[in-house]
Amino acid sequence: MNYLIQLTATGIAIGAIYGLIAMAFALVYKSTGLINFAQGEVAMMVAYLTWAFAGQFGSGLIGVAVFTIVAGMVLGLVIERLLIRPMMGEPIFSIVLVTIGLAVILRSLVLLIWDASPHPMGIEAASELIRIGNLNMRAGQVFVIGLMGALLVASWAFFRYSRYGIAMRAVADDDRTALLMGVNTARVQAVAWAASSTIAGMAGVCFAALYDISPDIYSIGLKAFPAAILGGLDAVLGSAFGGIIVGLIENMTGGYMSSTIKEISGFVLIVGVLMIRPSGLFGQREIERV
Amino acid sequence: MNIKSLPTTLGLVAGLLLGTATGALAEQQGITDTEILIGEVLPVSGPPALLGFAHTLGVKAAAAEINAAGGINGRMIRIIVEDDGYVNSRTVEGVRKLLTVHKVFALTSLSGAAQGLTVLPLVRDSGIPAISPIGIAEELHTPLVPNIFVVGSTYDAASEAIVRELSALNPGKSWGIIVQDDEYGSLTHQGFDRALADLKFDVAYDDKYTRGQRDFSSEMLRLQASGAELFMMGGIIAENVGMAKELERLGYDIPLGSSFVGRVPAILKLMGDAGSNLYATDYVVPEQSEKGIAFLEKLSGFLTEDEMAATNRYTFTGYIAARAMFEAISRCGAEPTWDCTIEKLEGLTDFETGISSPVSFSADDHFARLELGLMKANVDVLAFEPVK
Amino acid sequence: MRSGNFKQNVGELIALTDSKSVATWSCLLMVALIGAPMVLDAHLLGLVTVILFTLVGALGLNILMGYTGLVSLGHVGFLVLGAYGYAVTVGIHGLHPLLGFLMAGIVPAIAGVIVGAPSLRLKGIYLAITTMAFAFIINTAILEADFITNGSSGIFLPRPTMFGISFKSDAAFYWLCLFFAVAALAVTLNIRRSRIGRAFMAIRDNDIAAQSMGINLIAYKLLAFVMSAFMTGIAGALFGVYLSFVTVEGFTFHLTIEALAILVVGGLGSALGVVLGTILIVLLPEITGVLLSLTGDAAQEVMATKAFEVRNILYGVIIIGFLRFDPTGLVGIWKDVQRTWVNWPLKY
Amino acid sequence: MSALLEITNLSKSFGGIKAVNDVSMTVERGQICSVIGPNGAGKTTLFNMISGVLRPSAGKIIFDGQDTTNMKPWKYAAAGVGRTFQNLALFSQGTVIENILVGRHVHMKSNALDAAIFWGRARREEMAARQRAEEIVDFLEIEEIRDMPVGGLSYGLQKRVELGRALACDPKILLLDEIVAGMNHEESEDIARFVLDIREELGIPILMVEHDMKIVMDISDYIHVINFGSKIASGTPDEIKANPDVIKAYLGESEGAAK
Repeated sequence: MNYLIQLTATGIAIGAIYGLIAMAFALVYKSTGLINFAQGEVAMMVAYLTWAFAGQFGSGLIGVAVFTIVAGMVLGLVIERLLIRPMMGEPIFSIVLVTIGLAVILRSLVLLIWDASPHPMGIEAASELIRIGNLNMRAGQVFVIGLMGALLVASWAFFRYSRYGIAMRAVADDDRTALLMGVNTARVQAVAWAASSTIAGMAGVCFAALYDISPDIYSIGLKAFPAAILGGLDAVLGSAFGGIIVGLIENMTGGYMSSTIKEISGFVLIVGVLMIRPSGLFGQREIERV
Repeated sequence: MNIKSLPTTLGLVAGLLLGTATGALAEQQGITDTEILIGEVLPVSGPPALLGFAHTLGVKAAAAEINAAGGINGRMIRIIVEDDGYVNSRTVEGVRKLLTVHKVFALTSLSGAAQGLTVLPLVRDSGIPAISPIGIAEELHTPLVPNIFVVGSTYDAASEAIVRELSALNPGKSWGIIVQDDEYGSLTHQGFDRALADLKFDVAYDDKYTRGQRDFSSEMLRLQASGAELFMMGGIIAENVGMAKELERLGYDIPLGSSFVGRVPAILKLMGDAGSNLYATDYVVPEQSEKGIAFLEKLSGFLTEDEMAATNRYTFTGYIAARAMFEAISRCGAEPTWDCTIEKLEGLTDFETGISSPVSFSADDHFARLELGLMKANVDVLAFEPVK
Repeated sequence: MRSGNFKQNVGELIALTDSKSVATWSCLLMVALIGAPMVLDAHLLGLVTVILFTLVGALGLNILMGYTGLVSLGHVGFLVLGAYGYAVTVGIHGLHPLLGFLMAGIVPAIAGVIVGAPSLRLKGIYLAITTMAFAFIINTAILEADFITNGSSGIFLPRPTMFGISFKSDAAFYWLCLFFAVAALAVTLNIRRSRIGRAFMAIRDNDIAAQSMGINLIAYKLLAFVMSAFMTGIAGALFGVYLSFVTVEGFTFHLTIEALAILVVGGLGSALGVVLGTILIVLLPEITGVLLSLTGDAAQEVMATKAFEVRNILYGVIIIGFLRFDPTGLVGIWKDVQRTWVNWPLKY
Repeated sequence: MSALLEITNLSKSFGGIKAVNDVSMTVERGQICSVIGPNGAGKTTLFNMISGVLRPSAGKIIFDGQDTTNMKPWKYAAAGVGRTFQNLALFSQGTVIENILVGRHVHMKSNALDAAIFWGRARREEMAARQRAEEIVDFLEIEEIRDMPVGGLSYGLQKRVELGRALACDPKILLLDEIVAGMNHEESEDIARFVLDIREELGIPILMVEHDMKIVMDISDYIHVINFGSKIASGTPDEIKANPDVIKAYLGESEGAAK
C-alpha cells in the first residue's frame, strides 16, 4: 500500500510539471489555434535565465520567483511580437514550422551562451526533505503540486471572470467575430503568449531545481505533449489534469511493468486516445474531420 | 537524355576510375619538415563535450610536453580536432575531412564506441595509424584491425570489476541493477552477469531505462521495495545523479556502483551528499591519489586555469593514448611512415605514463587492457580517492 | 520573349519539359554528375553523396507533405525502419542487397499504412503529433526486438556488391546513390504529372471537392503514406550503408527537423525546390564554415568549440526567414530569376 | 424510361434541426431543373446529399436506376454525378488544366506503379485525358489561361474552371450550386450561355441551385421551391411565378416590406 502511495505521490509531482507545460500548450492553442513546438525550449530558456540570475544575485526564493515570472513574460512577449504576430494570416502549418525553427534556435542558444554540462540549480530549499506520514518528499515536489493547484484555480477564475479571459474564449471560438465585437485579438494573443511562457517557465525552473539544469530539459516539452492532447488541446484546465494522468501512468507502468515502457507510455496513450476520442478527454472544440 | 552517348560516357568514366585506382593516399601525409599533424574526431559541442573536450586537453598537454622538449625528432606536433557532437554521420564526415582535407598523419581519437564502429571501415581502409581511448568497442580490436589500436578497458570488464569488488567488501549482500537501453547498457549488464555467474549472489532488482530519462522515482522505489543491498547504476551522468538523489529522498543508503564512464567531478557536484556512498572502477588513477595529484600538477604547466577546471578522467585517458602514439612515431626516427608507426605501436611494451598500469600492444593484440582499480567518491573535495 | 510554344501533338503537352534548353542542361548536368568522381576530392565527393541520398528521403517526405499536405513529424521513424530493413536483410542474414533495398522500402511502407491510418480521422497538428509519437515508439520497438534487430548492439553494413559490381569504393557508392536519386526524382515528377499526383494535390487543396471528383480519400492518403515511407526507407538504407553501421542512436529527431528545413527552404511541393533545399541544407555547415573563416578571430574562436550550435541557430533562422519572407522558398526565387532572365530587358 | 434522378422523402437533420425535411422530387433526362428558396432553406444540404458529401438521415435517392442513397462518397463521380460548389472549391495551387484533369480521375485506371514509370498505359491514358481536357478548355473558351495556377484567376474564371472540372467527369447530371453568385452581369450571362450549351451540345441535364431569379426563370425547364427544408411548390417557370405559396414564402417578406 505504501508502495502505491509513494508511486502516486511522485507521479503527481512529475505530472504537475507536465501539467504546467501542458497548460502552456493549451493557452497558446486556445488563443491562436497553433501548437508551440518550442514550449519545452521556452521552459528551458526561462530556467537557464533564472539559473544565471540566481548565480548573480543569489537564490533567495522571492527573488527567483519574481525573476522567473518576469523572464517568462518578457520571453513570451518577445516571441509573440517578433515571430508570431508577423505570421498572422499565414497557414497554421507555417506558423507551427516557425515554432519548430524557434525550438532549434533556443536549444542552440542555451548551448552557445552557457555550456552543455548539467549544473545544480542552486536552489537549496527545493531539495529539502519533507516528511508527510510515511513518505519523504522534496520540498520542490510539494511546491510544484501546490503551484499547479493554485494555477488551476487562478486560470479557472481568469477565464470565468477576467476581461482578458473572456476575450480569450471569444477569440478561441471565432477570432473574426471577436475582432468585430471590438476585442483586440492581437493583445489577447500577446497576453496568452506571455502567460503561456510564464507558466512553462515556472515548470522549467521547478524541474531544474529538482533534477538539475542541463540542456536536455527541453524534453519535458515532449513529455507534456501527450498530456495536453490527452486533456484536450483547447482545455487549459483539462490539460493540467492530462499532465497528472500522464505522470501517474508513467509511474504506474514504471512501478509495475518496466522502465522502458514508462518513457513511451504517454505517447502510446495518446495514440490510443486520439483514435477513440480525437478531441481529448476534456476538449470541446470539434476537431476537423474528413 | 541522349541515350546513345550514355554507354560511351560510362565506359570512359570506368576507364578513368581504373586508371586512378584506390589507395591514392600518400604514405607520408601529415608530415612536413617542421610539423607532424595529428587528427582527432570527438564531441566538443553538445552535452557529450564534457568528455570530448577533457580528452582534447589531455592530448594537448601531451603534445605540449613533447613540443617543449623539442618535439618528435625536431618536428612540432600540431593537433586538428573535428567535432562530431557524438552523431555518427558527422563522425564519418569528420574522419573523411581529417584524412583527405587536413591530411593528418595519425588519429588519436575515434570518438565514442558507436562512432568508432561507424568509421571503422573508413579508417581501416585508409591504413592510417589510429588509437582509440574513448570508444572501446570489441569490433575495433577483435578481429584484429591492422592499423587501429585501443587502450583502456571495456564497459563489461569495468562493471564486472565493480560488482566483484563491492561484493567482496559486502559479502552475501543482494544486488540491484539498472542499465541504459543501448550498447553501453547491455555491456554493463554482461559484466554484471559474468560476476553473477561466478559469485552467485541474489539479484533483487533488474531493469532497463530509456536514454535521456530524468525521473527515476518509480525505478528507485522498486529498488527499495526489492530490498537490494548493493546497486549497480548503469547510467552515465544525469541519470546516475537522478538515481542517487532519488535514493537519498527515499532514505535508502546503500553502496552504489558505477562504471568509469561518468566518473567525473561534475557528477559529484550534482549529487551532493547523495554521492557519499558512490564507488567506481577505473583504469586511470583517481585524482585524489598520489599519482593523480602529481599528474594534475604537471598538467597545470601546460593548460590554462579554465582548461584545468574542465579536466577529468578523459584528460587522463587522452594523455595516455597520445603519449603512446607519440612514442611510436618518435621511435620511427627521422622519416616516420604509417607502416613504421604501426609496427612501433605493436612493439610498445610496458610503456609507462604514470597514471595507469603500463601500456602494451603486440602484433596480434592491439588492445592494451589497463588494470582497473576501485575508488570511492569524496564529496567534500569533489573527487575520487583510491579504496585500499 | 521566347516563342515557339506550339504543340504538334498531345504527347508534347504531357512531357516533363517543353523547353529544349531545359532538356539540354539536364543532360549536361547528368553527364557532369556521372563524371563527378573524376574531379572531386574525397571530401567533396562525400558531401555530394550525402546530398544525393538525402534527396531521396526529402523527395519522399515531399510526396506526403508537399503534394498531399499531410504533416509528418515522424519521418525519421521511416528512415530508421528503412535502414534496419536493409541491415537485417543484408547485415544479419547475408541476403542479396537488392532484396535488402526492397525490404528497406517495404518495411517502412507497411509501417506507413499503420501510421497513416490515423490520418483518416486526424488532420493537421493532430496527425503531426501522432506521427511524432510513432517515431518515438519505433525506436523503443527496435531496441526491444533485439532477436530481430540486434537491439542496441547495432548492425554492421558492408558496402554492397550487386550484379558483379562492387560498390565498395567511394565513387561506386556515389554512383549507386546517384542512381537512386535520379530514380526518385523521376518517380516524383512522374507521379506529379499523373492521376495519382493530381489526386494528392486535390486532397491537399480541397478534400471535399477531391472526394466529389471520385477520389477515395482513405486509399489515396494511405497511398501517399506508403509511397513516402517507401522512398524515405530507401534513403534510410543508403544512409545506413554510408555510415556502414546502423544503430538507433544514429537516427535522431534532429533529422526530421533537417528534412522539414529542406522542404521549407526549397519550397513545399516542388521537386525542384526539394533539390535546391537539399543542396543548401546539406552544404550549410560548409557554407557557414567558409563565411565564418572570413570573419575576425573572435568569431573563429567561437567556431572552434561552438560550431555545431552556430550551425543549428542558422538552421532555425533560415527556416523562420523563409517562412516569414519567402514562403515559396528557393524555387520561388529561382523562378523569379528565370522570369527576369527570360523577359529581360522588358520588365513585363 | 424512368426519371434520371428520383428523390423520395429525403430528410437531413443536424443535431435536432431539420435542414431538409421529407423532400421528394425528380429530374428528367435532358432537363434544366432549378431549386430555389430563401437563404438557409436547405438547398445546399440537398445538393450535398445528392452528390454524396452528406449522408441522408432518411429517404431514398435513385440515380439513373441505381440506389445511391448510402453509396461511398467517392463513388458518386463514377456513377455520373458531377457538381460545382457554392464557395470556390478548386485545387488552388494547381493549374487550370490540372484542375480539369482531376475531373478525369474516375475515367483513368493507371495505378501508382504505372504512374511512377509513366510509360505504356499511364502515358496513353494521360494523353487521352489531356485530349479530353483540351476539348473542355476549348468549349469553355479558357485556352489563354490553360497553364496558369487557378489561385490567381478572377472569380468568374475560377467558376468557369470549376464548371470544366465537373464536365471532365463526363457526368450524367451536373449539379451547379449558385454558380453565378457574386458575378457581375456580364460574367453571369456567359455562364448562362455555357449552361445552355452544355445541355444543347453535350446533352447533359442540369440541376441547379440559384438565387439569380432572372437566370433561373430564363433557362430553367422546371423549378422546385424549398422553404425551411420542405418543398413547397414545383412547376414550370410560369407556374412558379404565379404560385401564391411561392410568392408568400419566397417574396412575401420583401413585398410585405414594400407595402
